[in-house]
Amino acid sequence: MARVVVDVMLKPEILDPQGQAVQRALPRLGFEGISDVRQGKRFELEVEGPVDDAALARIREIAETFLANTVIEDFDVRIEADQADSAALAAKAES
Amino acid sequence: MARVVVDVMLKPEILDPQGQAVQRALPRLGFEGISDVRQGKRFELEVEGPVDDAALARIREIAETFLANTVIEDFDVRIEADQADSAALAAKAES
Amino acid sequence: MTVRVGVITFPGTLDDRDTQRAVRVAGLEAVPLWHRDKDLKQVDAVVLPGGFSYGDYLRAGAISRFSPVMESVIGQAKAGMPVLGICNGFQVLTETHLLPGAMLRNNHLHFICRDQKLRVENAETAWTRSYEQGQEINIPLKNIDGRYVADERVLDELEAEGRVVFRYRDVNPNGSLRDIAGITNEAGNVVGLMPHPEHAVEPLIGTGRTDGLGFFTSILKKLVDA
Amino acid sequence: MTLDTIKHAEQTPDVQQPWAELGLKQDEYERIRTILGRRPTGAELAMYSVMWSEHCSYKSSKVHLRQFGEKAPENDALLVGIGENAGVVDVGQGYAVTFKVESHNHPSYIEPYQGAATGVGGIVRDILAMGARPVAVMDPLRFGAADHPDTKRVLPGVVAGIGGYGNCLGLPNIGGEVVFDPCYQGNPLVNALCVGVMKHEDIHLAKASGAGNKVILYGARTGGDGIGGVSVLASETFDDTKPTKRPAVQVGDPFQEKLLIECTLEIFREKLVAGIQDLGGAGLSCATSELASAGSGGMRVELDTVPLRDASLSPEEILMSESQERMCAIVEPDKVARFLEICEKWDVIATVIGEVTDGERLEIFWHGEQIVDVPPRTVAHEGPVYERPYARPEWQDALQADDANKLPRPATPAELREQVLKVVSAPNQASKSWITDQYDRFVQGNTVLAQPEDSGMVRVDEETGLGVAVATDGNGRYAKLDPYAGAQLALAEAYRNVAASGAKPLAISDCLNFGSPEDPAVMWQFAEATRGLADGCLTLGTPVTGGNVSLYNQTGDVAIHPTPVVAVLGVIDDVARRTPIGFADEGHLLYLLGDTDEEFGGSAWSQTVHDHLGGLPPKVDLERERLLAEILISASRDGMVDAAHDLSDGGLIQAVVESCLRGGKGARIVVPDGIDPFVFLLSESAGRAVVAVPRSEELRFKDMCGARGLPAVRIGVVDGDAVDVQGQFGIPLAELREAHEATIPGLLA
Ligand SMILES: Nc1ncnc2c1ncn2[C@@H]1O[C@H](COP(=O)(O)OP(=O)(O)O)[C@@H](O)[C@H]1O
Ligand SMILES: [Mg+2]
Repeated sequence: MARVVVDVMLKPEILDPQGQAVQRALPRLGFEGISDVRQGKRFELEVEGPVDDAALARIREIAETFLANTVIEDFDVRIEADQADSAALAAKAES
Repeated sequence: MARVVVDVMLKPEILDPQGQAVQRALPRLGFEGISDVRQGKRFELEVEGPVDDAALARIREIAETFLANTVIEDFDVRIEADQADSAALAAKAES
Repeated sequence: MTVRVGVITFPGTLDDRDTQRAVRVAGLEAVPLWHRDKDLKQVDAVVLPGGFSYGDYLRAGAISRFSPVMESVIGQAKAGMPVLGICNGFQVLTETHLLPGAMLRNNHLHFICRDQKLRVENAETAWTRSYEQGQEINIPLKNIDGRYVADERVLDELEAEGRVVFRYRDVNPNGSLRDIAGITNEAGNVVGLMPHPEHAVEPLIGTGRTDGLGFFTSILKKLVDA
Repeated sequence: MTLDTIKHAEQTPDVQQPWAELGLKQDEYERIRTILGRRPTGAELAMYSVMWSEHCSYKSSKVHLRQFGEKAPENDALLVGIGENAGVVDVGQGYAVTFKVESHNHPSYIEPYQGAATGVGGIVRDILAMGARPVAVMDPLRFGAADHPDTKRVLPGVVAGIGGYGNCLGLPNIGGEVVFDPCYQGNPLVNALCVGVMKHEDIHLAKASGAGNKVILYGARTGGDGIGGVSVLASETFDDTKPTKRPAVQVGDPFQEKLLIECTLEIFREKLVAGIQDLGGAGLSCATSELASAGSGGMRVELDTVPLRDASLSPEEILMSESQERMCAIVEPDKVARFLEICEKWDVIATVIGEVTDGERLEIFWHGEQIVDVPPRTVAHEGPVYERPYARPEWQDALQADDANKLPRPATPAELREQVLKVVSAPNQASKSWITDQYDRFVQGNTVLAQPEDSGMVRVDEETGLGVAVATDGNGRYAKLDPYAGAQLALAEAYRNVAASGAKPLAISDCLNFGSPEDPAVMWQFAEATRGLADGCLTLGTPVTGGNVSLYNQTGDVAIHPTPVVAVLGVIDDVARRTPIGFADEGHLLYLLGDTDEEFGGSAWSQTVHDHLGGLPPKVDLERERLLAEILISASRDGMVDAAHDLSDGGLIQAVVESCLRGGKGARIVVPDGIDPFVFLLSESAGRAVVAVPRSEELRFKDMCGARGLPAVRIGVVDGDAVDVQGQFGIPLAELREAHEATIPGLLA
C-alpha cells in the first residue's frame, strides 16, 4: 500500500483570510520574522496496488475534479516515500 | 526568503469525517482503489532570513503551541527546497 | 450585594451582547471585558461567549487563547473564580487547557442550529446549582465545530469524577464522544458547553423557553452562599 | 513603463483603446470623449466602463424603475427613498429600519460558496453604510431541478456560503425561499436581504461634502479580486511587466467584515463621519465617484496610498478591484485622529487616501501624476439610458391558452390523497430545514419568528417589545404566465405573510431577476412586472424603498422565468402579540378566510402532478389583500387567533399540513358545501389564510369578519394526530412528516 499526498492551496492571487489570521497572530505570540503565511489542505490517500503512472493520473484527476476547486485553488500530487522513521531525511518525488 | 511547510494531520485514532466524506464520494465519482483518505492542513510560512537550526526550532515551537493542537493533531515541519519549476522533480528534505 | 459578571469580547465574538443581556435578566451586573485588557475589573465571575473569535480561521478558539485577557482569566480560574465558556468560549477553554479535550468539526460537517435537549449530569458546579441532577433542559445549539473529543483515559476520568456536566439527549447533534455537551474542571468552577443558555432566558425569544436562565442564577447562588 | 496620465492622453489622442473589451458600445466611448474633450486615460476608461455597465448604471431598467418613484404611495413612514444604499422606514418610537434585497446570481454559479458568501457580505455593508446595525438576513434562492447533478454542486455550496458568512458575522437568518425549476439550471438565483436598525438621528448618507474633509478608506487591503476583465488595460499601459493572473472570483472574509461592522458602529456612535459609502461592485471607482457626485464639491484621491494585498496592481486595477470588506468615509480633519484610533482598536486598517475639494472634478493621482480628471456625475449618475424595445412574445397567447384547469384531476379520494402527498413532499413544497438548520437563527437574542414561519420577526426594542417582520416571495411560474400579475402576486404574498404574523406591512424592497434586456420578449416581461409592482405598491400603500435588478440570467437564448422577488417589511408594536403558524392547541377552530376559485395555472399541483405550466395565474385582488391583512392584524392585536398561516403554493392543504407539523397537532377538516374537494384543497387562489381560533373567541372573530365583509368559513378543528379530510382521506402526522421532511436530505445529503 502506498500513500499519495495531494496538497491543495489557494491560488496566490486569491485572498487567504485563514493564512492572514495566522500571520497576524504570530508577532503577538512573540514570533517575528515570518513574512507570509498561507493555509491550505493536505490529503493523504492510501492507494491499493501499485502507484504507477496510470494510478497517478487517476489521482490527479481526483484532485482536479474533486479535492481542489480549480476556480480558486492549485494542487500538487506526490507520492510519499515509505518512511520507517518520519524524522529521517527522505528524498521525495514531486509531480 | 525560504519557505517552510508545516503539515498538520489529525492523530490516527481521531475520527476524520472530512477524509471519510471524501473517501465515500470517490467510488460514486468512478474512482476505485483508494482504501483510506485523511484530510489535514498545510501551512506555508515565508521566513525572512536564513532557515538555520534556530529558525527551524522556532517554527517547530510555533507549530507545537499554535498551528497544531497536540491533543488531537500531529505535525511535521520541513523546508521546502527552492523550486524553479514546480513541475520538475525535486528532492526534498524532511524534518 | 451586586454580583459582577464579566463578559469578554474577542474580535469576532458574537454573543457578547446577548450574554450581557442574560446576565442582566438574571439580576446580575454585566461588565464588558475587552480582549486586549488584562484588567478583569474586579468581576466575581467571567463568561466567554459564543461566536467566531478571529473567524475561527486556524481552529476554533486557537488565536483568542493568547490574548492578554486570557492570561488573567487563566490565573483567576486556577484561583477558583467561576468561569463559563459557551460554544466558542468552551473551545477557548479547551485550547487553554483549563478544560481537557478538544473540539472538532461536526461529524456531518455542517453548521447546525437546533433546539437541543440536554441532561444536567452535575448540578453542583458553580454554573449549575439552580438545576437538579438529572433535569432535562432545552436550549439552542448552533455550531460547526462542536464535536467533543478526548482520549479514553480522559473520558473515563471525567466520568469517574462526575465532571461531565451536560449530555445530549434524544439526538447527538455532532458526534461528540459519549454524548458530552459540557464538562467542568476538577474544582467545578470552570464549565464549558457547546449549547447556548444565553439564548434561552426570555419567553418568546429564540426557542421561547427560559431553560438557560439557571446558569446565571446559579452563579448568584454560589456567590451569595460563599 | 508608461503611465497613462492626463497629459499623456492629451498628447496621444489617437491611441486605440480597448473600449469594446471593457463592454462599452462605440457611441458610449464617443460620449466619454465628448464629456472629457479628449480621449480618456486608461484609469478613466476603467471607471466609465464599469460604472456604465448594466450592473452599475441600470441603463436598461432605469426608464421602467422610474415608476416606483412616480407612482409612490403617500407614506409618512418613508425617511429615505430609492437612490441611497438602502431605503429607510420609520417604525416608531424613534427607530428607523433599513432593508434591501440584492442579487449575487452569476458569481454564485461560478463559485457557489464564495459567490453566495460575498453576496451576503455586500448587502450587509449596504445596510451598515446607512448608519444601522445589521440585525438579520434572509436568502431567497432559486436552483435548477432538484435532482439535477449540478444542483448538488451549486446548492450545498450556496447554502454553506450564506451560512458560513452570515453565521460568522452574527446575523440571524430569519427566512428566505428555496425554489427549484429547470429554468434556473444554468442561472441559479442567489438573492440576499439584510435588515438594519438605527435611531432616526443616526441615518447616514453617501455624500462627500465640506472642502478639506478627508477621504478614508478602511477595511481589507485591496487585491486583484474580480478584475479579470480590466487586465486588458493593465497589459496596455504596463508594456514591460505582464500582469499576473487576476482572479474573477472574490473571496469573502467574514471575520474582517465583523470587525468592520463593530468598528463602523463605534465610529457612528461618536458621530465621526460626514458621509459614508460601502465598496461593492466597481470598488473604488464607484465609491469615489458616487460620494463626489452626491456631494457639493469635488474630490482628490492619491491612489498610491491605497493599501494593497498585491503590489503589482496597476492604478486601473486598483480602481476596479472588487475586494470585499472595505468602506469609504468622509471625515472632518479634526475627527480623523479619533477615527483612526477606533480602527486601530478593532484591528482595521484605515488610510487617508484623499480629500474633498471645492472644485467640481474627481481627480485621481498616482505617485504625483494625474490619471483621472472627470465630472463625477457623468461617471456615477448620468450614465447612458436605454429605451430598449419590448414586445409581448408571440408564444404568450398559446401559453395562456394551455389552461391548467383542464388537466385531468384525481377521480377518487384515494387518488386525491396520493396527489396531496405528492404535492407536500415535492422539493418545492417540502421542508427546507436541512438548509435552514445550517443558519444561525438565534444570534443577537432578538429572534421572535424565523423559518418556517410566515415571516421572520425580530425585536427592535427590549423594553417596549417593538419589532419588525419581513417576508420575501416570488413565483416565476406565475410571472411567466403573466408578468404583471406575477409581480403583484409576489407582492401580495409577501404582504400577506407579514400580516399573518401580526405585523403591519409598511414598505417593500425588490430584486428583479430576468433574462437578457436585449431580447424584446424579456424586456416586455420586465416592463410588465415593474408596472405591476408599481401599481400594486400604490394600491397597498407600501412604497418601494430600494432593490436590485439582475439581468442576463439566461443561457444561450433561453431566459429564466421572469422572477421578481419582493420583500415586505412590517412593524409590530409588541412582539408578544405575534401570530405563529403552528396549530398547537387541540380544540381550536380552523377558519378559512377569503374566496376559493378554480385556479390551477402555475400551481404546485400542475407542476408536481402534471409537469405542466400554462393558463393564467391566480387573480389578484389587492383590495381584498388589504382587508385580509387588516383582519389578521386586528386578530393578532386583540388576541382572537392563536395561529395563522397564509395560503400560497400548494393551496389550503399545504398550509394545513405545515401548521399541523409545526404545532405537533392534527386537524379534522370538513369540505364546505358546494365546493369540489380537490379545488378546496389544492387551488391557489390568492388573498386567503387559515387561522386557528380559540372557541372563546369564535363569536367575536366571526363578527369582525362579517362586519368588514371578509368571507370566513369554519373548515374544521385542531384535533388528533392526523390530517383528516372528512369523507375523503386521512393521513397520519407521522406519515406527513416523513413525506415533508425526507425529500431535501434525500436529494442533497
Ligand atoms: N433559503 C432560505 N433561507 C431561510 N429561510 C427559508 C429559506 N427558504 C425557505 N425559508 C423559510 O421556510 C419557510 C417556508 O418557505 P416558503 O414555503 O417559501 O414560505 P411561503 O410560501 O410562506 O412564502 C419560510 O419561513 C421561509 O422564510
Ligand atoms: Mg407563507
